[in-house]
Formats: sequence, C-alpha cells, structure tokens
Amino acid sequence: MTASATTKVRLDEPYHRPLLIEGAEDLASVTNRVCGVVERPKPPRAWYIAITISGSMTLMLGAMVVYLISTGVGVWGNNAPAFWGWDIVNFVFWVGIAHAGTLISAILFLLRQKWRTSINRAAEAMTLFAVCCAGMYPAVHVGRIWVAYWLFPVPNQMQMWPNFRSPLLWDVFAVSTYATVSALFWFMGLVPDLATLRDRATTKLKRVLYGFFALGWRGSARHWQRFERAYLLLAALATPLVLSVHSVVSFDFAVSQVSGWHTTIFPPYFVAGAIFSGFAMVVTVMVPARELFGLKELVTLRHLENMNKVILATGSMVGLAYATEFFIAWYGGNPYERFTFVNRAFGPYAWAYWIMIFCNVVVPQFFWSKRIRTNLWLMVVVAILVNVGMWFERFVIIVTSLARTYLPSSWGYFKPTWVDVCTFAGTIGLFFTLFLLFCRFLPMVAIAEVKTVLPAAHAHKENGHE
Amino acid sequence: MSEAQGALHSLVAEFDDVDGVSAAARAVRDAGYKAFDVYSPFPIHGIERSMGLRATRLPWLVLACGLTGTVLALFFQWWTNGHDYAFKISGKPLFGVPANIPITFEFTVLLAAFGAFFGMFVLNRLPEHHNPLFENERFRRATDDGFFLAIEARDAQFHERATRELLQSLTKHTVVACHESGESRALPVWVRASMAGAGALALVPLAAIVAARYRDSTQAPFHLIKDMDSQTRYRAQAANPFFADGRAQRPDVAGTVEFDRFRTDPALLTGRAGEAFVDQIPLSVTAELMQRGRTRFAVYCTPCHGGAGYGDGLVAQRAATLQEQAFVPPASLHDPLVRARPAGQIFDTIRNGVRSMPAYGRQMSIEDSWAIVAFVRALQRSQNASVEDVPDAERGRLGTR
Amino acid sequence: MSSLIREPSDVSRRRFLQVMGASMALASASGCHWETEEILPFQRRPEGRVPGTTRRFATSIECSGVAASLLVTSYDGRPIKIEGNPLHPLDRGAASARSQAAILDLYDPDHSRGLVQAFEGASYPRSWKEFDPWFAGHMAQVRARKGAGLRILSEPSSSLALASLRTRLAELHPQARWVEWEPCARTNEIAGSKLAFGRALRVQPRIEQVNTLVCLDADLFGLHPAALANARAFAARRRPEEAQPLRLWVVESSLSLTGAAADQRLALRDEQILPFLLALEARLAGGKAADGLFLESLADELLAQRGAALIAVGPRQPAAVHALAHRINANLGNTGKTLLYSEESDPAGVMELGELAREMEAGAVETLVVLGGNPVYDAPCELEFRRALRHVPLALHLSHYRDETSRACTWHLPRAHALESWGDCASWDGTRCLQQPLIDPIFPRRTPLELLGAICEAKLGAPELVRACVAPGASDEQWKKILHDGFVEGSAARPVEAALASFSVPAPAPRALAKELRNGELELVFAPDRNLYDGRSANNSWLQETPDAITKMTWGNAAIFAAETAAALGVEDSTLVKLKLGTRELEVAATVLPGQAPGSITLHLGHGRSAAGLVGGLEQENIETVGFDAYRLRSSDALDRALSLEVMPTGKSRQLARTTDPAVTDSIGRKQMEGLVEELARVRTLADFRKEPGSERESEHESLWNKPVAEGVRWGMAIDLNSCIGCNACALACQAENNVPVVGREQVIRGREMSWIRIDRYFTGPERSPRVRFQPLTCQHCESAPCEEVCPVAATMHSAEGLNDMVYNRCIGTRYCANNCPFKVRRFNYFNYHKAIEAEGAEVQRMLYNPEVTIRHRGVMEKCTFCVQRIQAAKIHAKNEGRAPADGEIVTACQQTCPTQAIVFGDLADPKSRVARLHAESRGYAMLAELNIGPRTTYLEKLVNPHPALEEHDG
Amino acid sequence: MNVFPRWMNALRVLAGASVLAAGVYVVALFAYGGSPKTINAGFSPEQPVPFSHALHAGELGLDCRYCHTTVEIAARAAIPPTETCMNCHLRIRTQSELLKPVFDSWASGEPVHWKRVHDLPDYVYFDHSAHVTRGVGCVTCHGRIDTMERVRQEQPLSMGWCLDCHRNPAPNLRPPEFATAMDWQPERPAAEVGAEIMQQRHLKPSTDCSTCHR
Repeated sequence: MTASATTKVRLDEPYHRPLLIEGAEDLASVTNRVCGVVERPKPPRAWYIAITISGSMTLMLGAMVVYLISTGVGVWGNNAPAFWGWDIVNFVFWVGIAHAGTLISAILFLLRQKWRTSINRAAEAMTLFAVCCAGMYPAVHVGRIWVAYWLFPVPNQMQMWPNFRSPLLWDVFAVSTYATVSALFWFMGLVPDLATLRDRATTKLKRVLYGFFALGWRGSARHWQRFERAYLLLAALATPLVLSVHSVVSFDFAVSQVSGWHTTIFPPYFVAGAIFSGFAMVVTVMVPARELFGLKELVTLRHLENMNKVILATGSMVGLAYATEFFIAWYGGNPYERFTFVNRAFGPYAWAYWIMIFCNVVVPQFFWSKRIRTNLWLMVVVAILVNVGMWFERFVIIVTSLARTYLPSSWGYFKPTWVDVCTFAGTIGLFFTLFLLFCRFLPMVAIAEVKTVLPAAHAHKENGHE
Repeated sequence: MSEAQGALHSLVAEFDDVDGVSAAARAVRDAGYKAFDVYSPFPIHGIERSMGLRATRLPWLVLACGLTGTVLALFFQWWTNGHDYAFKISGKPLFGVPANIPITFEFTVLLAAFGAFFGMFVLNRLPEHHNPLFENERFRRATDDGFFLAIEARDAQFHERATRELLQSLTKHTVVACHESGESRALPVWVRASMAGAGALALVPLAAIVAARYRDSTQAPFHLIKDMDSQTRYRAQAANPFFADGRAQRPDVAGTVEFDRFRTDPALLTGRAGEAFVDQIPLSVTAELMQRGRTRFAVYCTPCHGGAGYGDGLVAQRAATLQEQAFVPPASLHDPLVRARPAGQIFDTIRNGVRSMPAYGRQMSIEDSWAIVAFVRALQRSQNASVEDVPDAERGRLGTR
Repeated sequence: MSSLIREPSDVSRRRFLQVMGASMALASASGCHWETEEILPFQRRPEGRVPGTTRRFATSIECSGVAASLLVTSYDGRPIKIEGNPLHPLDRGAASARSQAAILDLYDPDHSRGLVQAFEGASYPRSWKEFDPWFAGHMAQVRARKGAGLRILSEPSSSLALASLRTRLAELHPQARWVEWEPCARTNEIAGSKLAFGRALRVQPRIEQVNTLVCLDADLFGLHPAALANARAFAARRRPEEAQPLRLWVVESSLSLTGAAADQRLALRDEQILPFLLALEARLAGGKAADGLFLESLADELLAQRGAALIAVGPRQPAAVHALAHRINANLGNTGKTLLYSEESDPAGVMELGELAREMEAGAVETLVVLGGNPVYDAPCELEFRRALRHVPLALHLSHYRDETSRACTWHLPRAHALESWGDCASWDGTRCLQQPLIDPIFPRRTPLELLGAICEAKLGAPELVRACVAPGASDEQWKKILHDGFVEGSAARPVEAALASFSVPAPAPRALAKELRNGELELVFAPDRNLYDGRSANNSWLQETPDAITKMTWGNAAIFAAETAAALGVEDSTLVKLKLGTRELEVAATVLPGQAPGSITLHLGHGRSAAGLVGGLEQENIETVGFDAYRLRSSDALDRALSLEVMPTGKSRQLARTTDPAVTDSIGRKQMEGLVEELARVRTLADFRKEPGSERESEHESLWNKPVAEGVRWGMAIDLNSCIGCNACALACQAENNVPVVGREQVIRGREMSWIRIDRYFTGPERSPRVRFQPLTCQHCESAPCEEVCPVAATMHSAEGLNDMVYNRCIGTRYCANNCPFKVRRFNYFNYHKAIEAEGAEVQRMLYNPEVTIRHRGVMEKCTFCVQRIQAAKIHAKNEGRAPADGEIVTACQQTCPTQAIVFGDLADPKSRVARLHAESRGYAMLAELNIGPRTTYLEKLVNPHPALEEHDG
Repeated sequence: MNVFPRWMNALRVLAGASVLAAGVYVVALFAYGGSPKTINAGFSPEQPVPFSHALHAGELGLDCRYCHTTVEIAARAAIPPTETCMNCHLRIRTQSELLKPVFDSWASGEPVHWKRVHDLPDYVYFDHSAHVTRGVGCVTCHGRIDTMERVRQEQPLSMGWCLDCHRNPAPNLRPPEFATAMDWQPERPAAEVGAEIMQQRHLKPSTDCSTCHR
C-alpha cells in the first residue's frame, strides 16, 4: 500500500487534483466507512481495554484533585524558589498539544490544503480534550480555588476588579477564548455529519439524539453557502487566535523578571513548539486509531507523511530557537541570563536539558528520510519521543529558571511528589478517555468535507462551470 | 407518513450526481423560479451560481461583532483598572494600551466567532427540526449520496403540473410531491403549561430573597467562604473558654507597675497632698481644658446632675417617676456645701464616688476628671454670679434679658 | 487566682507541628453563617485599661545566673511580645533571640501544667492542695533531723531573694547542703581569675575603649552574657567616621558570631590556644617569634596599642589561658582601661554535682530538691545521674517542663514562667533587675522562691520578699519607680582593684598545628548551641526553626568538620558518622563548614532531648528527638573538649534542614555565586573606602514609562551591613510581631520556611579563613515592584506611601508574585501552618497571637509588611492628636530589637530623617539595581579592617 | 418521516428567548440576593439582657461615650463593664428580672455574654478613634441606635460601602464635637459642610489596601 501511495503522489499531474482517498471510494462508501465505526453494535476489544485503562486513570485524577484541594498545594513538590512546578509545566504541555487541531482545520484550510479533510475532525477533537486537561491545571494549582472566580471581572461587593496588567489574566482570557472558539468551530463542522448519522439511524432514539443536534440540517444549497462562508470566517479568526494563545502563554514567562523567562523570542518559539508537539500527538493517536477503526483509506499514509513533514519543519524551528536563546544569553552579556543558560546545560538539571535536546532537535531529523517518514512504527516512536521532549522543554524552561534565580541564598532544587506524578498521569487518562468516547459516538472523519475531495464531487462537463 | 396530509409544500426531483443537479438548477433558474433549493451531502462547487444566489451578508455581521468586542474590551479595561478603582501597580501609569492589547484581541475574536457561528444558524433559520422534506424517505440520501432539487409551492410561477413536467424532464427519477404535515403549528397545551410552570417556579427564590432583605434576622448573616474572617487570635473583649470566667482579656496582676504613662505626683493622681485635699487644680486651666471639661461633664455628669448641675438630670427624673426607694437624688452642685469643697475633694468624688454616687475613676482619665472639676468650678461660679462678674462691655445686653 | 482556672483540657497528642493530613478546605468553617462572636466585658475594668490596646511592663529573665532586662508588651492582659528594656544600661532596648523566644514557652502546651508524682513506675497527676500539707509534714521531720540528708540542687542564680532564703535554710537545716550545677558554667573563668588574682573576679570589657580586640575562643557578641552591649559597642567602634576604628582578631576552632565579624581570624584547634597564647606572651616579652606572620603582626599591634587593646578569653578555655590573658592585659596596661574587674560570686562552699552523685549512690541523700535545671539530661555522662536518682527516696523537681529529670524524680512540680513570677536577678554588670509578673499563672505553677519559701517556712510571700531583699526601706514611690524601670538605678557592681599574683603556666607538649587529621588524635569541642543554648530551649519551635547564624541549620545539630578533615576521614556533608571517645559512641550527622580548624570537630550541645516535649522530642509519645545529644559523650574531665576522638563514617546519609541551599556544589553554581556575592553583599576594606568613599552605584536607569511623582510620606529602610553581626534577634522579633508560623523540619527541607526576614550568609575567600557576610533580607518594597504587575487579582498593590501591600484576603495563591520577586522574600502558605493552634484545646497557645496581624490561611502569599500595623497605629495615634508621626516614632519590630541598630526605618521624603540620611551615605547601594525596580531598602557596605601585613597574604 | 413534531419549529424562538431571559434573571437574582444589603444588613441577635438603646440613649439622652468610653482613643468602642450598668442600676430597677444577668455578673465577677452585632471580618482593622475624631458620626455606620429597642445592623458594612465613603467622605462628615449626636442635621448641604471640614483638618481618606487590611 505504501508503494501505491507513493506512486500516486509521483504521478500527480497539473490541474488534476492528487487523489487524497485511496481505493475505489464513492460518496456512499465514504459515508458507510465513517458511519460504520459509529453504527457497529460493538467496538473492537482493544477499545474496551483502552477505555478501562484510561478511565481508571481519570478516576485517579479525580482523587488527586480532591486530595490537593482538601489539603493544600503543598502536596505537590512546589517549593521556594520553584513556586511553579509540574502544575504549570503540564499546563503549557497540554496547551501545546491543543494547537494541532485548530491549526490543521484553520490554517491548512486557509492554505487550501485539502489533505487536512481526513484528519481535521479528530485533530479538532483532540484540541478540545487537550484544552480540558490544560485548563484544569491553572484552576487547581491556585492556593484558594474557592475564590478563583475573582479572576473574572464579576461585579462584587468589594468593588474590586482583576488586574488586567497581569499576563496570567491574559492567559485566562486567551485559553478560555480558544476553548470556546475551537468548540464552536468543531461543532459547526459536525452538524452536517450528525445529519448524516440521523438519516442513517435505525433506532428512534439515535434518530432523536443525532437529529436534535443536527438542528434539522438538510444540506440545502443556501445553507451550504452560508455554512462555507461562516466556516471560512471562523478559520480566518481561529488562525491568529491559535498563534495568539501560545504567544500569550509565553507572555506568562516573557513578561516576568525571571532570567531564562524574560526573552523576546518566546512567542514564536512557543508557537512553533506547540505545533510541533500538537502534530506529534495527532500522529501518535491517529496511527493506532486508523488501524483500529479501518480508516486506512481515508486517513492515508500521505496524510501521516505530510504531518511528519510539519513535525520535521517545526522541530527544526524549535532547535533554532534553542540556539538563538543561548546565543542571546551570551551576546546580551547579562550575567544572570548567561548563568541561567549555562546552568541549564551543565547545572544540576543538565539531564533534563539534554533529554529535551535529544528528543526535540535530534530525533525529528530522522524524518528527512522518507523511509522513516512513511514507516508507521518508526513515526509513532518519533512522535512519542517528541512529546516527551516537549514536556521536558517546559520543565527546563520553568523549573531550572526558577530553581536558581538572582540571589544564591535562595537557590533551591525542585523534587516532584507522587501526587505530581499521579495528577499528570490522570490528565493523560482524561485525554484518552474523551478521545475514545469521541471515536465511539461521533464521526471521526469529516464526512461532508471528505466528499468534497472525491472525484464525484466535481462537475466534469466543461459547462459545469460558467 | 402522517395520516392527515397538509397543503402541498414542494415538488422534489432526485438526482444521482453533481452534474445532474447542477444542470437542473440552471434550468429551473432559467425557467424563472425563485423559491427552489438544491440539497446535497456536501457543498457543490459553483452551485450558487447555477442557482443564481446572492452572496451572504454574514461577513458584515462578523465584522460588526468583532469591532464591538474591540471597543468593549478596551473601554472596560480602562474603566476598571484606570478609573473605577485606580490600581497603583508597579509604579506604572494607571492606563497603558500595550498591556491591554492581548485581552482586547481575544475578546474581539471571541465576539466575531460568536457572530459567525450564531449568525450562520440564524440566517439559515436553523434549528428547524421539523421540515416537510423529511416526510420523504428518499430524502435521507440528501446527507449521503443523493442530490435533490425542490421547487416550493409558494413560488409565484409554481403551477403543479407545469412545474412537475419541468422537473420530470430533468431527472430520470419520478418527481415526488411533498406535503406539509397535517399536525398543527401551535404549541401543545402541556408545553405551554410546563413553560408557564417553570416561569412561576422561577419566581419563588426571588420572593424568598425579598423576604430576607426586608426582615431582620437573629441569625448571623449567610456566609460561605470564611478563610481568615474569624481567626483564632483573641480580639478585644473576646471569649476564651479556657478560663473559668470565659474572658480572653486577663486582669492586671496586683502590685505590678506599667512602663508607659508612669506618674507619681500624688496631687495629680489622688487630689490630695498628704492627707489634705488640694484646692488648686494641678493642671494649667486653659480654655481647652475648660472645653474638655464641658463635654466630659455633658457625657458623665448631666445624666444625674443635669445640664446646669442642679441634680435634675433625666436619670434622676426617671428614678423619681419610677419611685425608686433606693435611689438618692443627686446633690445640686450649687449647694453651698458642695461649693465649699476643695478641688481635690471634687476630684476625689468623681474618681472614687461618694455615698450613693458611683466612682467614675475607671471610666475617664485623670486629666478628664480634672477638666470636669475645672468646669464644675466655672458652673458653680456662673450660677452664683453677680452683675459685677459680667464684663462692662456685656452688661448692656443683660438688661435686654 | 488558681480558683479561676479550669483543669487543662488534654493537649492533643498529635505532633505539635503536624501540618500534613487532609483538612477539608471549607470544613473548618462552621456551617454557612458568620460565627456570632461573644463580647465578654470585665465586671470592673481596671483603671487605665483600654480593651484592644497594648501596655508594656518592664521585667527580666535569668539565664545561667545572668539577667536580661526586658520590656514586655501585653495585649488585654496577655503578654504577646518580649523586647529589650530601653532604660537598662546594658541591654538598651535590645533583646537576644532566646530572650524573645521565651514568650512562646509561656503558652507552650508542654510547659508543665500540673504536679506529677511517680510511684512504683506509674505516675499520677497531683494538685498543690494534696502536695502542700503532705510536704509540710515531711519537711517538719527533716527539720527535726536538722536537715540531714536534705540536698538542694539548684542552677546558679544571682537572685538576692533566693540567697536570703538560702541563708535561712542554712539556719533551719544546718545539715542540709546546697548544690549547684550548670552545664555551661563559668568555672574556668573563675578558676582563671583565682589563679591570677587569688580571688573570683568577673571581667567587664569596655569595648568602646578598645582599638585592638583579641578574642581567643571568646564569643563576645554571641554567647557572652553581655553580648548585646558588647555588640553595640563594637558596632559603634566600627563606624567609618571613627578616627581609630577597632580591629578584631579572633583565634578559635569553629566559626562564632565574633569570628564571623573578625578582621583577622585564625582557625586553631581549641587545645592549641594555650600554646598560642604562651608564644604570644613570650613574643610580647621581647622573645623572638616562631609562629608565623599572624602572631607576629598581632604582637606588634598589641605592643603598639598598649592600654587600648583587650585580650578576651572564652569560657571553654582552661584556667591557665584565662590567667595568662589577665597577665598579658595587665602587662600591656589594658587593665582599668579596656577592661574592669568586678566581684564574681564565689561558688566556694557549694557542693559539686559529682560529690552529690556519689552521695546519692551511697544512699546518703534522703530528700533532694532540684530547683530548675535538667541534670539527668546534661550532667556529665559518667555520673549516671539518672541511676543515682534511683537511690533517692524523695526527689522533687521544680521545672518548666516535665523533662528527663522530672521523669526520673519522684515528684515533678510545675515551675512558673518568668512572666508569671516575682523575682530578682542581676545582669552581667551587676545591675539589680526586677522580675514582675505580667499575668497570673495560667496554670498552678510556682517559682523557686515560693517552693524554697515553703521549705524554710519563710514569712513573706514572693513579692514582699523580693522587695525586702532588693529595696529594703524604699518608699512606695521609689518601689514603683524600680518596678517601672525594671531595675535598680545605679546598682551596677563597683569595679575592684585586682592585684596580679605571680604564677607560671607549664607549656603543654608541643604539637604541630593542623597535622593531626588521624583518627584518635582529633579533638571534639562541646559548644552550647546558639539557639537552644544548653538544651533548655529545645521545646521552643521558634528557636528550633531559626536557622543557626553560621550553619543556617534548623531542627537539629551536626558535627562540624573542616573540609580537609572531612576529606582525610572520608566524611561527607549530610551523612551520619560515628564519634567514638574511649568506650562511648554516638552517631551524629556531619556537616562541612569553612573556617573550622582542621582536626577539630565541633558538636553543639542542647539537642537530642528525649523528654523535651512535642517539639523537641518526647520518647514516651514516640515523637522523634531532634538532633543528637552531645552530652552522651561529655564527661567531667572533658566538659569543654575531648581529645583522642575517633570518627567513623557509617555511609548512611542524613538530610539537614538548612534554609540556604547547601547543594551549590557544582562548579558553575559556585562560580556564579562567588561572582554575585561581591555585588549583593558588598564588603570593602576600610583603606579602600578611605581612598574613595563612594560605592559604585547603578545610576538610575531610564524607564519605559514616566514614573508617578510620589508626594507625601515615602517609607523606606536602611540596613547597615557594617553593623549586622547576624545574631538572629530581628528574625525572632519579626516572628513574634507578625504571627509568623513554624513549619517543621520536613517543610524546611522543602524550602518552605516562612520567615519574613531572613539573614543571608555567604562565605567568600579561603576555606580556612573565610570572609563571612551577613545580609538581612526583608521585602524591599520596590518602587516598581515586579510582584505587583503579575498578580491577576491585584492582591498586592502599592500604597500611596510606597508600601508594597500584600492583601491576604484578596490573594488566590497563584504564586506568580513570588516567582517574579528577584529577592525571593515572599512566602507561601502551602498548608495551613496554624492548624495545630486552631485545633480544639489550643486555647492557651492562641493567646500568643498578635491580634493586630492577620493569621494567614492556607493558600495565600505573605511577606514583610514593614510592620504596617505599627505604622498605621502610630499614624492614627498621631492624627488623633492632630499631628504627623515624628521620625523614630514608628519602629519596625526588627529595627527595635537590633542590638547594633543596623536597621533603620523611616520616611525618605523627610531629608532630616535618620533613614534618609543613611540612604544618602556614600556606602549605600541598592540590591539588583540593574533591574531598575527601585528597592526602598538601601544597604550600606560592610567595611573590614584587616591588618595590612596579612591582607594580601589572605588574598 | 419527521421524528420531531411540527411545533418544535414554533418552539425555537420561544426557547431562545426564554434561555436569554433566564440568564438575565439568574444574574439579576444573584446581584440582588447576593448584595451585602440583602445578606448582611438587618442582623439583630437576641442579647442576654434586653438592653434598650431607645430608652438609654434616646429617652434618657445618655451620650454614647457614657458607656463606650474608649471610642475616641482606641480602635474598639468597648462594651462597658458591668460596673457601668451598676452606676445606676445599683439603685434603679434593683429587682428587675430582665437585669438578672447584670446583677449576677456584678455579684460573681463572671461576664455578661453579649453578642457582637457589627462584626467585620477579622482581616479588616477598623479604628473607631480614627473616624470619630475626624467627624464621622456614630449614626453614619450604626444608624439611629437611639431608636432601637434591640440593636440591629443598619448598614451593609461591605468593602464597597466603606470605599464609597473613603472616596467621597464629604457627605458623611460633621464637626467632630457632634460625632455622637444621633439627630444632628447640617444647616447647609452636608457635602458642603463636609468639604470644609476636610479642608480644615486635611482629611484625605486613603483607599490603599493597608489602610484596612494588615
């Protein structure tokens, strides 16, 4: 199959759109394939095993959060000077993951990258789930979660308002906006497919449920017209939004005084990193998913390869960013800045730093080779390593900078506790639980969008166009 | 299929591919129909031209929403941090645009996105869960692989037979008539009822709150988050169950001497020199002291001795009306005996009481006591003054009284 | 008063500092309504009492026979803070860390609350009502036997009242004997003066007269009974404007506060100090020197400074060293100028502890009354005092805590806290200090005076007795004055003429310096702990958590090794080693410290208490002891130092709870640290300073925005590093004033200690003779504070007067501010550190809280506020009187207690204010000025005055 | 075949409208019900002794300071000791059952257990002297105590309420000598009078956090 895919790509001719869908797929078969996953009476055994594991991890997350809130942030390893630890590391990590989805659907859409159609739905879903995991951290990491609502400008008897100068507040707005818009975007794309499910539904219940959320969609051309316009507009809005979110996240650090944080290149650097990790996660999840649910023909090797190319590109950008940081630290001549970076590479946290370098800079380079790029096993390995590396990037940035700031007297060393570990594991569980449920009950692939890239979707007679 | 069929809604022609339906659309358009529509499982490239549709107004809506967001966000940030509660933060100006850009941007995007999302559905008149077309079982293909063209009966040109022929000429499938369903448009009673019920129910909390607002309660106010607002440290006059008397404030230890406000002058403290009472007020008698004496006299003495010191204070009067046997009417300060007393003795009386008069030493400071003495002296003088005491300048005005 | 006292509800036997364990976040709140508070007024409000205000009383507290004169603040009749007595000639308003911490003991749940009788292994709670009649009967019998078999074991005390009772005792019970024991006594000094002058004399240093101060193992600023006065005088003589600034030479085995302040310091094994002094005397007598540059230049300077030098010797040194010092001082003509002699109480006729122990073993002791002290814990180990006690049929122990001794005696009698007692004592210069209670005993406790009074049927009650002994025939006015002052004016001891006797000191077998790194030739030095002293304060959580000034260690001690010693023995920092003296062994933690003499190992006394309490360790409740008990190795023949020590590494590691991260072992960190320290805690030599006085200051950077012009008051602080000796007094003052919680060992290890003011300590220069830099660090209240802009809820904001306000009740605990604070002075409540005190049954502990300061809940940030409660109080008070607060009217807690007046607070806008003038001084500099955040605290450089010949030698 | 009844279409407008309405309603409800005026004001606990300010401060015209002696010099306007009651009640109403707690306290020394009515959170440090001596009348915060049989909390005493006055104190200022006068009324507009007093006494109340929170 690999071979066939490659030949197809090479044989692409001008004016003739490359086939994004393999096999003899027509409109009906696409519908069948995608809806089949949802409609089959029983999901594969693997699904049950997976959801059992991830589900129990999710429960553990709940337990950890209760323990945390009832006892105090002290159950985590956070200390002085590292007042932030895994909580913010994981927050940034998940926000990063959350970037692939909207990026694929929005930016690639604007760039007319038709190959996105097979993967954008799943990617968008992942975005939402990752945002859930991310959003949880800032909420529970505060000392008094029961007054966290003060973060929002709610009129109150104190006549107090939040401080709009605080990057943390920008963050709150950015992430919540991002979550909302992504959700709208995702749901909007879902509506026609829900209608499809509605119309294929065999039982009354399904018909009612899907029917209700399909909002009475019936594929009217007038509707499609506005739908496409709205979709385009949302894409146009989401694109800067995606870029802004991680820029704002990076402001949490860039705007502060802490050496190692106080850097102007953070916004682009963070965004690149986010896309990097996001795509890695999509690959990590899609490869097994397409095997599991027999979507090979829709999510083809070409899709995966394209994503791997993006990983390679962004990975190299991240590497460049590391280099630049170091150069500026040296060139800027600020002793504290300089120390922070030397300390990262050779200080007590050197191990973390070099893990990061290996996973984020070295590993993606393998994707120069087409053989690795197109080998399912290898690409998953690389993708996972990249995710590890990106986690360590956040760890290095946050913890090593904090552990040794200005006054040597207050230098310290951060050690996580078992609660830290279990909480993080829990979020992973939450992420996969949600994703598995999504696979089971909603169309993983944007049916209507895929159909637009089928040959059948295009008028062939010249007079098809005027 | 509902039994009772309603009016004819439209005539529906089915097609198998894009070309067919596009061609049909053009034909119908050229035939001059307006109220017709094409239904397809995916947006058909160029169909709007084939149908002769105008571009949507959606973008303008989105733009409007976005701008609203920008303005709102900027204004709100200025108003809250710069104006309503001027935050002094990091020695920065109360308002600066750069810090407000991120949130302004996010809010702009948010509102614009709402515009696009809700705008689309509203303009499309969605949700529309019930539609005559759904009556047609074939129509299910519209979301799978079928293509349909429906001309609605409300179209000016619509003529059942002519239109049907036109359509039939375009498709190989048989054209189907689609009827409004027979059931009524109106909301059934139970729906109305339940909504009304919900509305009524919603008023209950309001009523409760109003009641609470305008009634006093012997119970402490409702309060959820109480970090730090009742702390375990002992505030003034607080309770400490540990001690048998339950008080957190502890009595002085006998025989100890305080470090501050240390004074030894017996005349000042006791009003006595040795055994005898002093007749001089050991403080310099200034107008200020006199004023002080006046207010303190009003606070502590008038209740019984009355404003002028004749022993006719309101308390005394009340005691009289209540016919309290135990109560001894307060002395008049103008009684010759009282006037004869040295300052020290009056001071002593104020501080330690005499006969039925309670001691006020623990209620007022030494200075205040002396101030009252001074004022009492003045009072006594005033009540027993002769014309000679009045300065010549003022005497004239006496006559008028 | 005891009638008013209910039986104490049993203290919850959880560890006092336990902070872990779930406490439902909102469960603490009672229901969902405000708690209705009760208001309980007096029946008759005492005259001059204003509810919710503070009053102050002068009193004093005695430690090993020397008084500290105190001024105690009482809120609604509850003592809440101890400060120094401003009128006292020696203390002048300063109070040592330990004196200040005493307030905590008053409310300590372990501070004994009732009598306990031990009977056949079991122990029973008893009341005075039961005890008194029975005891009276018993004493009648003893008296019939003329007091045969009656022994009174007491701590040395300077109390006249006690002395008078003692004489009366002698009359009533001629056969009875008086025994004194004190683990850190001044026996060597007394022996030394006897050797030199034939009589017991006390040295009164007059540092204000000294140009060359030589301290031989003498910690004049740390453990010396008159440390506060010494330190103040020293600081005064160090001012740059001094024409002839004092030079401090220190020879000692382990860094002391004095050593840390030294200009020239020689790390020498304890036992080498005698030969050193002999060599010095010889050299001064015109002999040729052999012992190198240090001694050489010291000798020259001493000769040059005849009559303006002082050689001080520490209590640990043998009599001979003291005698030699007396002789040298006399020969140099220092006596009478830089030091005076006053009468020292001569312990002659007092029985030795060893003798008593032997008597007890022999069964010759029938009734033993132990007044305070804790011999079972701190008596020389070979006496086996615990065992000896078994042979005593009736042993009564009057003590603050039911400690090791109490548990070994037949009776434990609760002893009243100093703030509950009438008494008297004398400060180092002999000034007679009064002790008046601030509160009636919270529990039925008694003072030694009362118990002894009962024994010898004294007619007068404690207060009357004290008055009769201290001020016989004083009028009531005079007596009131004495009570008000807290001491008898002009009662300082008169200086006495001391005629030097001729004596000779045999030189010990010469050993080469710093060679004996071999096991069995090491020396072990026993030093009282800087915080816990001899162990009496072991249950004081404040002192336990106050980092040791030099090691920065909290919650425990460790054997201190020099780097080369450790290397030679294969010992590593934070490991367990076994110390072996003859047959005795002890496993202790080891730490490596610069400035330690090679071959000399120092171990602090006062740790490893087995029956201190819930804080210091209580075996019975299996609450682990804190630190290691050095007394297990301490025998009569080696009370101060033991030679022939063996050290065996065990390979086990032991984490030490240090507040500054010791793990800066990596080269990069080290390098950076050394580089930075020069910038942060600046030190220059006086010579350099005189050459060009200005310290290089970061010029005010230009700002990205136009800064608001501050009009009106601008609060600011100045800290003079030249005066700071790192004594921790400020830290304790802050702790008491601001309800700063204690977090416990585990939390300190996690770096979560809460202290609002911390004293950074840096070592620079050579390992052997490091330059020690102290730097007290509070919130700097930056003009453009980095913490403020990052707080999302504006919980920390600037006040118009430039305070960086921290609003606990607005804080949601994102901890962003702390991350962004370059000084890391912000503290976060990771748990509810007040939990134990909020618990049921802690009503007494709560009395300690300063009601004017919020108790911070879990999850909020906190930090130094410049004592805003004091600022506000003063402002309101002044404004009520229609004026503005004057300069010096507002005094922060740390400033108030600082013995060297290193900290000054005030209004920068007023050019005449002290703080403004200090800010203008050429030594002034702001920390991290390059960040352009404008700290309101200015530091003044430390100026050192090394001997020119030795300076470059030190490198 | 339609699964949804035809009236569903009619419902959508109504549904949309009521969702909006509900939202608005709930917000309004919280704003109104959660306002300190609703929650805090009107608290009036039973006291051990039914002490009537209406009688003592009103009818008998006792000055506030006769009992609350510390109000001008200290943060707290202390509740008087039993002795103050006994000044009069040693001889008046000596048999009254209602006064029993007072007499008991006088006899035994045990305190009378009064309930705090005006209770600020413990992290708020209000100082009576700072307000009374500047010319803020008792009545401003406590209402017409002299008409209350049982003391009730008149004002919300919320932070916002404090801020309102700290930002614009003029309307609530009076010559300090009238601070305790319950029925004092300015001849001229209160704001004018207040403005003058602010000038004379250089009053500029601060809204800094540390003014009230420490």
